[in-house]
Amino acid sequence: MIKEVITVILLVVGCFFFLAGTLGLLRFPDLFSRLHALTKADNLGLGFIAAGMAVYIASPWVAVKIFFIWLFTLLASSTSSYLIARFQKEQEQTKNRKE
Amino acid sequence: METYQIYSLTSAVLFVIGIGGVFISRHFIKKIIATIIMGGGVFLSFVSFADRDALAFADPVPHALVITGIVVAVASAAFALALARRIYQLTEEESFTNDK
Amino acid sequence: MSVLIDILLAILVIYLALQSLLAPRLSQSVFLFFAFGLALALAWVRLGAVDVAITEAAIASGFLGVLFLDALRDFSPRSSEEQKNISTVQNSRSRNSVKSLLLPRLSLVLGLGLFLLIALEAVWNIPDGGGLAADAEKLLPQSGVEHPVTAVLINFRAYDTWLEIGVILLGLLAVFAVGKIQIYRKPIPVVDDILLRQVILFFTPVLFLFGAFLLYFGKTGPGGAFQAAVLWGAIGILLHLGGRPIFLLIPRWLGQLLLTLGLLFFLILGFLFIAGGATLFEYPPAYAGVLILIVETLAAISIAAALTAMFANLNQMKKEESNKIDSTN
Amino acid sequence: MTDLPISPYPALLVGLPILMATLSLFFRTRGEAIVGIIGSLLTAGLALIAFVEVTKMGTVIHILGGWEPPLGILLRMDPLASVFIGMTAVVGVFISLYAWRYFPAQEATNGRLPLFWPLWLFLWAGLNGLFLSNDLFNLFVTLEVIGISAVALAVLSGKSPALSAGLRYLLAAITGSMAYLFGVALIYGSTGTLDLKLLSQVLEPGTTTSFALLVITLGLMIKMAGFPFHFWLPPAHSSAPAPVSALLSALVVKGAFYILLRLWMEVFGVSLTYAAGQLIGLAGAIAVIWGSWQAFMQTRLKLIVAHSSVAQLGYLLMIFPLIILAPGVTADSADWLSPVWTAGIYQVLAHAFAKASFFLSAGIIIMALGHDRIESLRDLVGHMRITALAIGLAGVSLIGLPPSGGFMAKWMLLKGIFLSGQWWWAPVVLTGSLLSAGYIFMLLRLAFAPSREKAPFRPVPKKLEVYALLLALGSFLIVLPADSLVQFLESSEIFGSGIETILEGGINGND
Repeated sequence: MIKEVITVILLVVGCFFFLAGTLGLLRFPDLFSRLHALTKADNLGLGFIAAGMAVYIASPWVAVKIFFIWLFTLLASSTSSYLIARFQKEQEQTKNRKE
Repeated sequence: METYQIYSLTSAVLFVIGIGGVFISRHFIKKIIATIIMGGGVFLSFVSFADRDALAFADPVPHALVITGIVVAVASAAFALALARRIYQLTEEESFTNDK
Repeated sequence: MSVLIDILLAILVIYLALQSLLAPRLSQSVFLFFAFGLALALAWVRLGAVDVAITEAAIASGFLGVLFLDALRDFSPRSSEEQKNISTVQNSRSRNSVKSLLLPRLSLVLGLGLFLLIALEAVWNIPDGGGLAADAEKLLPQSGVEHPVTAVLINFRAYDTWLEIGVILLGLLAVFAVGKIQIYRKPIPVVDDILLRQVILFFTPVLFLFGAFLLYFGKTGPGGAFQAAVLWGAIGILLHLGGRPIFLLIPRWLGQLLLTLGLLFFLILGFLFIAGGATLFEYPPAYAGVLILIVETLAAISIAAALTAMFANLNQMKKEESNKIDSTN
Repeated sequence: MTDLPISPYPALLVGLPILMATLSLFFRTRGEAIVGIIGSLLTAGLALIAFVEVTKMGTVIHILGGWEPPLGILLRMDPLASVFIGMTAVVGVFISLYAWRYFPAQEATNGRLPLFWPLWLFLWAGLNGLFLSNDLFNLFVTLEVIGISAVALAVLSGKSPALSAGLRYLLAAITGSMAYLFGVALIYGSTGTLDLKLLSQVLEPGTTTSFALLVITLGLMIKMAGFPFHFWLPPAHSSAPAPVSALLSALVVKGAFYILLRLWMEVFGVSLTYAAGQLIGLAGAIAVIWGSWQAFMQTRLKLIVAHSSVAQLGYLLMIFPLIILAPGVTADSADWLSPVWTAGIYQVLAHAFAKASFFLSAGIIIMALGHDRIESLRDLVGHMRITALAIGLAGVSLIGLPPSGGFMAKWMLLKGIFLSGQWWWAPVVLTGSLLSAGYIFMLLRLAFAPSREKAPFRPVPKKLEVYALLLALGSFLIVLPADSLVQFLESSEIFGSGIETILEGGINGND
């Protein structure tokens, strides 16, 4: 019973962060702040959901796997958002240089 | 309504959306996407029919057929994409000029 | 409750399919197509087809999505002024033809609607034919593997799978035929970035290991040659994007060997069986398990190489080099 | 089924071309061509050996992997399949020899064409696989092999009209095979088997079967450029390099026709109606008239030939209304079945030979003139006697004048039409012949006309002309063994049979 309650709480918190991240993606004014909202909030949200699933399954082996999933997603999403930001910055710089 | 029925109805809808897309969409890329959607419908129907009798041992044949089918469909879509990009490079056309 | 999830998922799949065709901008179409593939993969999981889900997510959504994304570079870089010109031309054209198009369009939509109704009735009333589960279950012990889907793919219907590996190689040849580039020649300009390089270096062994894991466990559970191949193909694509095009770094013959290995081994093995008095792909039961593992590994290598080469070739289709070729008839 | 003699040839017929195609990839252009031509000759030789084997032993099978259907896949080489395979081998080997000379001769003007040989061998393997296949899903895979390699061959020149036509062709081909596959999904879902033989025993009429029949027929009609779906054929066939046009027209479209025939005859008998046959016959009739008329209106040689393909394929569709019997008519009492089947097989053969010859000749003319506008054909006879003769002979066969294979086909078709009492098809056959006579004689008149100025005919390798002429002669020579060929085919189960319709009225389950 306690297991289920913890799972639900973790999942709800995770969903909240996803919601916040999506809201940021939709409402923030420029690319950098959007990326910021998306990666920060989503990585955290995914972490909570992963934790929730790990608690629910309650097997150390699966928990390790879930942890790795989270870790890889973290790596991939932060790298890609870094690259997007870098690309955007370079574009702005070349634009400024032209003007 | 059983699970398989939901998805088999979905498969028919996807198939028709795909056919419509191939004929109505103008842009090459959208036409190619439409063929993949059509394929998605077809593959969904294979697996949803296989899911009917919820036995312990599910029919593996449709699953294998669908894996084969997906790979084949992707190979032809990649080829279509290469053609579309090449045509665009040569002529700047994004769709067939005389609509079929 | 679970029916509700299925209905929601079904609606989502249909919505994404429609939107990816109706979205006004091409980039939106492509991103919605990604989402469509992932939603469809969830539907496969709901139907208990985990192998298909992995394949769908990896090849149909992942690999093909990457190809589409790469194609966007070609189709989108148009200055806004040109865009405007084109849209005005299109507008004037469509204004002239809107009347003449209305009737055929309307009848097409009506026809599709009617067709949809018949299709829905056909799938709704489908008689239950039972399928081949019983046959597969009975013969599974003789197949050399424990996972029924792998048994069907590599043993019971090995002929289809072999032809399919041929189709992938054929698709690559077809892409070559369009691009006129035999395994790409010059390296692409690279974003030289220490973070990107390090991440690629980190992911290469991880992807390799995960692919090998899927390949090996395809014997007993979901996974197998195709899923592994996409992961290994992803290594090639990442290395290409990180400025290490593998086909350039290895000798030509090795590249060709990698591309054809799976198909050739499968076929020569089959010919040996025929020479031994059996039929094509009739594995001797005692060695079936080992042979299937070898066939799968080599097939995965070849498919991975073909996917990498396909991506690399499409990625190299750049505007500059095409302008030299005469576009007139 | 499985008590039939087992032979390794069916598997080799698919395996060998793919082996050679793969090996040819290891070489650069010249080596690729050498491996390619060796592969073509070996495949053709193998096909002829297999053909002889079938004439001796009757239908042979190959159980792949030793797994019997329904779980496994079985290749079956019956007389009908072996005739199609033999046709592919004979036409294929001439086109290969032509291509062997044609591409190097073109090199100076048009650049090299790498990849022709591996793609063509893949196409050949796909065709052999299709003719041998006995499994609905395997047919889909072979259709895809054929589709991708055919389009890749068609765009080899790399020019934008060819690419555009190729993309249209490819999209049509993918749509067609997906529609086909949807039908297969429904059939598998409702019967649990994919094997054609087993299906014919267990398939029951119903909404699902009818719908499956509808989508499968539509899909295959798209692939064989049947009337409302012919739009992709003329541009694709006319913009390809000459040997490729010949392959596409002579062989590739026949693949879809072959499946359509097999499936209607062997599997869907229970679900077909008399009206369905009439409707598909109507599509064929429109194609005959429309295609011939369009061919008549063209001013470029390759476009004439390509539109003529639409018409000639229409004749093939017109055999369906004759073999689907009206309710109450039994196959034993229908004495027109034998002529109709003979007409069908001769139409396939004669068209393959004549059309291949025609396209190869067009390639020679383009090589000599640099273009194919028909007004420059003036005084062709004076400059290129052999090619003019090839065009003349092929044309005679396309019109259907005696003693060509085309005449045999049309004569038997008319005979079948009158015996069956479906007289309304007769004017279509005659009008089609008249129209094709119109465009062929227009070409010949130009060929004999004296030229006004000194025409700039460039010299062309003699051997190319000879290959085209031999193919044209082939469309006459096939008449000689007619009796023994028909006798041989009659040992095939479906040849000469008709479908006794069970369902009354309605066009339930057709397009």
